[in-house]
Amino acid sequence: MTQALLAMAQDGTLPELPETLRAAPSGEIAAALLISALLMAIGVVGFLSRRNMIIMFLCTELMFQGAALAMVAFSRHHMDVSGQVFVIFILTVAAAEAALALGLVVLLHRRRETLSAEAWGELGE
Amino acid sequence: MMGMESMGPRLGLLAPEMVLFAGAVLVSVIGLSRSAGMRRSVPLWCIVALVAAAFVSVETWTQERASAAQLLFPSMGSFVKPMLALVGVLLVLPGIGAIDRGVEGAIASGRQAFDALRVMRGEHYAFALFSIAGAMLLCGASDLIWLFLALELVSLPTYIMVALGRGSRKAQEAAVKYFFLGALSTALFLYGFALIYGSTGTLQIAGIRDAFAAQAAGPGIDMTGLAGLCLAILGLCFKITAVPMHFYAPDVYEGAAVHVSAFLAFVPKVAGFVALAVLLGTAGWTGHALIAADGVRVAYTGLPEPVAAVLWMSAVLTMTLGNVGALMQRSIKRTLAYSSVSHSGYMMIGLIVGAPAGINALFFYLLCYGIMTTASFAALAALERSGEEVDSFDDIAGLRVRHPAVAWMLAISAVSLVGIPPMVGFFGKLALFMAAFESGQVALVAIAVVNSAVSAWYYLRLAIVPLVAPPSARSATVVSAPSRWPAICAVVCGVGSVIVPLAASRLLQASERASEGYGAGSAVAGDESGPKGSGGLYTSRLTRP
Amino acid sequence: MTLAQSIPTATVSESMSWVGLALLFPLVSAVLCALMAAFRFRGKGPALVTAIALGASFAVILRAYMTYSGTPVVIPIFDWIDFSWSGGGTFKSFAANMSLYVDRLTLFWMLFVTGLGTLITVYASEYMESDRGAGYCRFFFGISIFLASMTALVMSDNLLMLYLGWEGVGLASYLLIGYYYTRPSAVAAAKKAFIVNRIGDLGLALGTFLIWSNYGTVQYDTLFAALSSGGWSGADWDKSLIPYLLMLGAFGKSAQIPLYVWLPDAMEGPTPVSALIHAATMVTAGVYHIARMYPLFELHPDALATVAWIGGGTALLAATIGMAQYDMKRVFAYSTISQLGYMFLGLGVGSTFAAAYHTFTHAFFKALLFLTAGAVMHGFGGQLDIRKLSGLLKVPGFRIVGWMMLVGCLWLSALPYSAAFFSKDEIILAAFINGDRAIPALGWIALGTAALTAYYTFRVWFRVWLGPVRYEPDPVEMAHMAAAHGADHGHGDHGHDAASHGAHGHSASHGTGHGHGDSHDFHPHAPRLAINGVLVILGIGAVLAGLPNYLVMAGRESENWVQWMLAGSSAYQGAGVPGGDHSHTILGMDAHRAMLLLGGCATFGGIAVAAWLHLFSRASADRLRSALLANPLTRWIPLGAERKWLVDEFYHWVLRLPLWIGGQIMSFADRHVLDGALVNGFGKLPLALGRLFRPLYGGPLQGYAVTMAGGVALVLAWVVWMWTRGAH
Amino acid sequence: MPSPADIGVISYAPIALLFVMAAVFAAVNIVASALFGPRVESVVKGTAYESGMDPFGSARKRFNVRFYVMAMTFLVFDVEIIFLYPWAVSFAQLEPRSDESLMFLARIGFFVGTSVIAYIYAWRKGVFRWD
Repeated sequence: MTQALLAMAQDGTLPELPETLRAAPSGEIAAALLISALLMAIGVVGFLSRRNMIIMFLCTELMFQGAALAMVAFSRHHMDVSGQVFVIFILTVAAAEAALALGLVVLLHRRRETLSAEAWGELGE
Repeated sequence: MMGMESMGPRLGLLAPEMVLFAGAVLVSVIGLSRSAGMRRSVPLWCIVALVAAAFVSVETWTQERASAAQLLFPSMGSFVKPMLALVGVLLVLPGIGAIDRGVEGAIASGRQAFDALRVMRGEHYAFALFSIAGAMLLCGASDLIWLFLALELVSLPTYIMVALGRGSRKAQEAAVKYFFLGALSTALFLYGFALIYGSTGTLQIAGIRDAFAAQAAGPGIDMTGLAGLCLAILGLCFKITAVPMHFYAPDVYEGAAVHVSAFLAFVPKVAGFVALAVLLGTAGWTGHALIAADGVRVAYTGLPEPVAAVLWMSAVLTMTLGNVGALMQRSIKRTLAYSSVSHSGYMMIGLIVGAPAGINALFFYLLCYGIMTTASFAALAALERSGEEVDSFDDIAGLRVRHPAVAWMLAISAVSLVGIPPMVGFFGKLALFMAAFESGQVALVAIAVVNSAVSAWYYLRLAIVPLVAPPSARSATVVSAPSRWPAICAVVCGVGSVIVPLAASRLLQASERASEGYGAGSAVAGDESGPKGSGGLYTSRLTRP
Repeated sequence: MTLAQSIPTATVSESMSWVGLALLFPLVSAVLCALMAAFRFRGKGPALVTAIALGASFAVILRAYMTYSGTPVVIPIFDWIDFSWSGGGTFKSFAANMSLYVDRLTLFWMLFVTGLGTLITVYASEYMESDRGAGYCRFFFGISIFLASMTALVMSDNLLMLYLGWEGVGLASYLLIGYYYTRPSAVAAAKKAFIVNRIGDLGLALGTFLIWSNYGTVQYDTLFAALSSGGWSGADWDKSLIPYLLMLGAFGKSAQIPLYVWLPDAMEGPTPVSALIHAATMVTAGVYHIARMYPLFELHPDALATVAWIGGGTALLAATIGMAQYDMKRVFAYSTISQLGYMFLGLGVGSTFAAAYHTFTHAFFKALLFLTAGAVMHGFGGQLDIRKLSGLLKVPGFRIVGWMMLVGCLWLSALPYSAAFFSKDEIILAAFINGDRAIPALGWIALGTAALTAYYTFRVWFRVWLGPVRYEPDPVEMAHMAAAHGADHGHGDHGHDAASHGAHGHSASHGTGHGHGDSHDFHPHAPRLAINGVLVILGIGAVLAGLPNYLVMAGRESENWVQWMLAGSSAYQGAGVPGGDHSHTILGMDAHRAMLLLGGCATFGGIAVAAWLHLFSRASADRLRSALLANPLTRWIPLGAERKWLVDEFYHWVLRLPLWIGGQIMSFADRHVLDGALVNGFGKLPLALGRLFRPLYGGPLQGYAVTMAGGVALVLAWVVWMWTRGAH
Repeated sequence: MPSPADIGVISYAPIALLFVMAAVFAAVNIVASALFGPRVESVVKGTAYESGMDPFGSARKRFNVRFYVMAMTFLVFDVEIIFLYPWAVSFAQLEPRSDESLMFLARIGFFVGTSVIAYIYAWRKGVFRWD
C-alpha cells in the first residue's frame, strides 16, 4: 500500500495541488513546525505529569500528531507529497495503538479499579 | 520510478514475510477451533510457517533480485531472515503448554464450555509470527514509511503478548510499562523521521543517503538532519534496550511470562538493530564511497561526529549499566534482562564500526545471542514451582539433583553468555571485537572486554548455583513444567551453543553477505530514485544560526 | 639438524577421512546414551552401545595403523575456524580446523586408548549393573564423552582442538568422579579435580596463545615448519615461557607436583573410571602433549631438566605417601602419580621412547590393578581397607582376581624381564647416561623409588590375598546402601542414592534384612564372566606388552616396536635406545647389566621387606610403626607419610585460606560497597532522577519515562551545542 | 490574481459563519429556557429517563466488555477507510480497463481482502455475538 501510494505520488497520478496553494511562505512552515514542536513538548510533559493512564495515552497521541504535523509542514516545504502519505499511515498506526491502549486500560481497570499509573509499582529494584 | 518496475523483485524478496502472514492467518483461525486437538496443533503450524519462511527466504533470495530492489543493504535479508525464522522456531517452543493452560484445563475437565473469546493460543502465536514478519520486513525497507510500519508491526504484537502471556498482575504491570514507554519511544523516532524528512526532502532511504552525502560534501549535515538522526536513534534504542531507553527492560522481562521474555530479548532487538543499521547507513561509515545523484563521487568520512559520539557513549553506558545492574539481582529474569541490556551494548560496537565488518559481526552476534539467551529462558520455562514460574536463585539451587538436564543447559547458556571458548558466545564476541579492533576502536574493545570479565561474576553464579550449590528448601519443590517442549528447546539451544561454533566459519561467511553491496559503487548514480533529481531541494532552509 | 627439521612434512589426504569415524563413534554413542536416559531406558543398552562404538573406534584405528604409509597425514574433516586479516601491516591468520593429524605417535596412543576403553567398558557393563537406569546411562554417556574428547585430544591437528579435547576429558572426568553425587566426598573430589585442572588448563591456554602469537599458527605441521626454520632466541621472554606454560597444563592433567592433589581424591569415582581415566589414558595426556610439543621443549635449555626434576620428585613423593596408605585404591592412585612421575622423568632426560613405552606398559598393568581392586570392592561390600581384608585367595570365586592382581603388582614392581621392567629400566638408564640430558642424581632417586614401589605394592597384595581369611564389608557403604533401600526408596532411581558398589546388588539378591553392616551375615559377591574375562585379557596384555623388547632381545627385530612407533613423529629421538652402544658404565659395570642388577635388587628387596612386614610377621609392622612413633626424631616419618606430607593442608592454609579471606573481604565489599552504593545506586537512578521531578509525575512508570525523556533531551541539547560549535 | 492568504480566508468564511451560528443557536436556547421555562421540582421528574421504565441500579455500573470490544473493532475498521480515499481519487483519473487500472484494482483488492480476513477472524472470535 505504501508503495502504491508513493508510486501514485511520484508518478504524478495523484491530483496536483491547485497552483495557488503550492508555494507556501516559509513563515507559515516555520509556524507549523513550531506548533508541531509544541505539540510534541506538551505531549511529553503531559505524559510525565498526568497520572490517569487515559490522559497519558492521549499525550502520546499528541506526540504522534506533532510528528504528523511536522511531516505535513515539511511536505509542503519540499513540495513533496510523500510526507502527507506518511501522515495517513501515522494515523492508522495511532488508531491501532488506540485500540490496544483501550483494551489494556479496560483490562487494568478491572484488575485495580483505578486508572492511576501509580497503582502499578510492584516490579522494580 | 520505483513503482511498477521494482515492485516485482521486491515482492519476490517479500516471499518469506508473505509466508509468515499466511501462517499467522492460519494459526489464528486454527486457534479458534472447537477441537482441542486442533488448538493444540497451533504451535506446530507456527513452526511449519517459520520453517517454510526460512526455506523460502533462502530459496527466493537472488543477487539480481536484491540489487534490483535498490536497498541500502541489498543482501541483509539473506542472512537476517533465515536467522529470524530459525531462532523463531526455537522461540515458539518455550510457550507450548504455558499459554491458555488454565482455560484449556478447565475445558478439558468440563468445568467450562469452549468460548472463543477466552482462548488466546492462536492469537499469541499469530502475534509472534506478525512480529517476526515485521522484523523481516525491516530488511527490505526502502523508505521511512516502510521502516516505521515494520517497526510498529514488530512492537504492537509484543505489547499484547506481554499482557496476555500470563494472567498475573505482574504481567499486566509489565504490559503497562512496556506499552506506554514503547509509545513514547515510537513518538520520539517518528519525530526523528519527520526531521530527517525535513532535512533531506525525501522519505526514500537511498534518497536520504544521497542527500546526506551531498550535505556532507558541502557544509556538513544540517542541524535538522542531525537532530532527526539522533532522535530516531534514541527512539530505536528502546527496541534494543540501550541507554537511555533501557530502564523498562528489567521490569518488563520480569513481569512477562518467561517465554515472552525470551521473545522480547530477541525479535525486537533484531528489528532495532536492522533499523539502526539502515538509518546509520544513510549517513555512512568511513571507507565507503558512493556516486551521488549529480554524478560526483562522494567519500564518506564516517558518521557525523555527534551521532558517533552519541552511539559511543550509549554503547559504553549500555554495557556497563547492564552488567552493573545484573550483578546483584535476586531474580533470574531480571539478571537475564540486564544481561540482555549489556549484550546490546556489545552489539552497538558493531554499529559504530559500521559496514561491512561491524555490521556483519553484529548480525553474527545476534544469531549467537539468540541461541544462548533462548537456552537460558527456555531452561527457566521448563520448570515451575507450585504453578508459578521459577525466578529466584533459591529456586534453582542444586537443580542438578532433580533436573540435571535443565541445570546443565542453564549452566551452558550462562558460560556461553560470558563468552568462554569454545561456546558460541565466544565466537560472537571474537568476531565483534576483532572488527572493532581492526577499525581502531581499541578503547571500546578494552571497555567491552573489562565488561565481559565483570559479567562473568553473575553469569558464573547462574552456572554454579544449579550445578554446585546444595539444594534449598525452595528448589526441592521445583517440578518440571507440564510440557516437555521448553526443556527440549533448552537442550536444543544448549547443545546448539556448543555445536554451532563448529560451523562458525560458515556462519561467519554467511553473515558476511549481510552488508554486501553496501557502499562503494552501489549508489544510484543518475537513476530515478532521487525523487526530485539533483538541485537545491536537498538542502534544508533551516540553515545554521 | 634439529628435531623439528627431522619431522616429515604432513600430506593432506581427503581419502583417509574414514579415520574421522574414530571420533564420530563415541559421539554417536554419547547421543544414544543421552537418548536412552531421556526415555528412561532401564536395560544394559548403554553399555552395549558404548562397547560397540568403542570397539568400532578401535577397529578404525587398527585399520589406520595397518594402512599407515609412514609420513604424517592431515585429514580434514571440516573447516572450523579459518580467520585471516591484516593488521599492523602484516597478514595474520588464525586457522584451527577440525582436522586429524595422523602419525605413528597418534596411532600408538589411540591404539591403547581405544583398546583399553573398549575392555573397560565391557568390565563396567557388569560392574555398574546395580545402577541400571538413569545412572547407567549417565555413566556410559560420560565414558563416551571421555573417549570422544580423548580422541579429539590425541588426533587433533592443532592446539585449539587439542585444548577442546583437553577440556572435554576434564569435563568427563569431573562428571564421572562426581558420579555418586549424593556423597559429599565425591562431590568435593569432583570439584577439587575440576579446579586443580583449571589451573593447569590456564597454563595450556596461555601457552597456546603464546605459540600462536609467536609462531602465527596453532597447527602442528605449520608450527613444526616454523620451528625448523627459526631457532629459539633467548631474548624472547614470551617464547621461553611457552614450554613452562605447556608444562603447567601437562602437570595438571597428569597429576604432577604441584598439581597432583586431585588424583587420589578422584578415586571417589566408580572403579572402571579410575582404571580408564585416572590410570590408563587421561592422565597420560600430559605425557602425550609434551611428546607432541617436544621440539618446543628442546629449544629451551632448562625446560626438559625442569620436567625431569618435577617427574623424579613426584615419583619419590607419591611413593612415600603410597607406602603409608590403607585404602587399596589410594595406594594405586599414588602409584599412578609415581609412575607418571617416571614418564615425565623419561621425557625430561631426553628419552621419549622410554616415556612412551612406560606409558604403554603402565596403561595395561595399572588398569589391571584398578580393575582387580574394583572386583574386590564389588565383592566385599565396598571394602578397600587393607587392614580389614586378608587371605582372599581362599575365598571361592576370587582366585582369578587374586592372581591377576599379582601379575599387576609384579609388573608395577618392575619384575626383571617383565614389560614394565624394560620400560622403567629405560627411563632410569636414560637418567644415568643419556648424553647431555642425563641427570644421574635422578637416576638414583628413581632407583630408590623403584624399591619403595615394590614394597608398597606387595604390602597390599600380601595383606589382602594371603594370610588368614578375614573380611568385612565397609560399614559406611553398607549403611549408606541400607538407607537408600529404606527411607529413600521411593526417591528417584535408587541406583543413584545407593552408593552401592555391588553390595547393593548382593543385598537385593539375598532378600531384605541384609546389608546392615553385619559382617557375620555377609557373603562376598564373586565376579562373573565380564569382569574375569577382562581381567584375564588385561593380564595377557600386560605380559605381551613386553613383547617388543623380547623380540629385540631374541634378535627378531632390530628395534623396539614402540620406538618404531615414534619414528617420524615429533617425539622421535633419533639416537634410539640410550646407551645402546654399551659404552656407558654405571658403578663400573656395563650400563644395561648394571640396571638389570640394580633394578632386580630394588624390586626383590622391596618385595622381601613387604613379605616380612606384611605376610610372615604382620605384628612386626605394627611394632616398627610404634617404634618410629615413639622416637621423637623419627615420628614425622609415618605420620607425615600417612597424612600425605600435609600437602593438602599446606594448600589449604597457604592458598585456600587467603583466597577465602580475600573472598570474604570481596563479598563484604560487594555487599556494602558495590551492592549498596553502586548497584542499588544505579538501580535507583531512574527513580531518584524521577524524584527530582516528583511534582511532575506519579509512579515508577513515569519515573522511567522522566529518565528516558531526560536522556533524550540531554542528548539533543548536546547535539545542538556541538553543532553550533561546528561539529558535523 | 488574489493572494493565497485571501483565498484561504474567503473560502473558509461560510464555515466560520456556520460555527458561529451553531454556537449562538445553542447558547440562545439554553439561556432562553433557563430564563423563561417553568420550574417544578418533583421526585419523579428528578429520576433518570429510561424510556418510560422505572430506572434501577447505579448509573456507574460496569459496562459489558462487549462494548469495548465493539468499540475497538469499530475504531480499527473505521481508520482503514482512510486508505480508500486517496485510492479512489487517483483511480478515477486512470484510463478505464488499462493494465495500470487493473493493477490498482488488484492492490486495493488485496487491501480489502486483508480487512475481510480480519473481519472473519473477529466474527469467529465471537466479537459480534451479544449474549
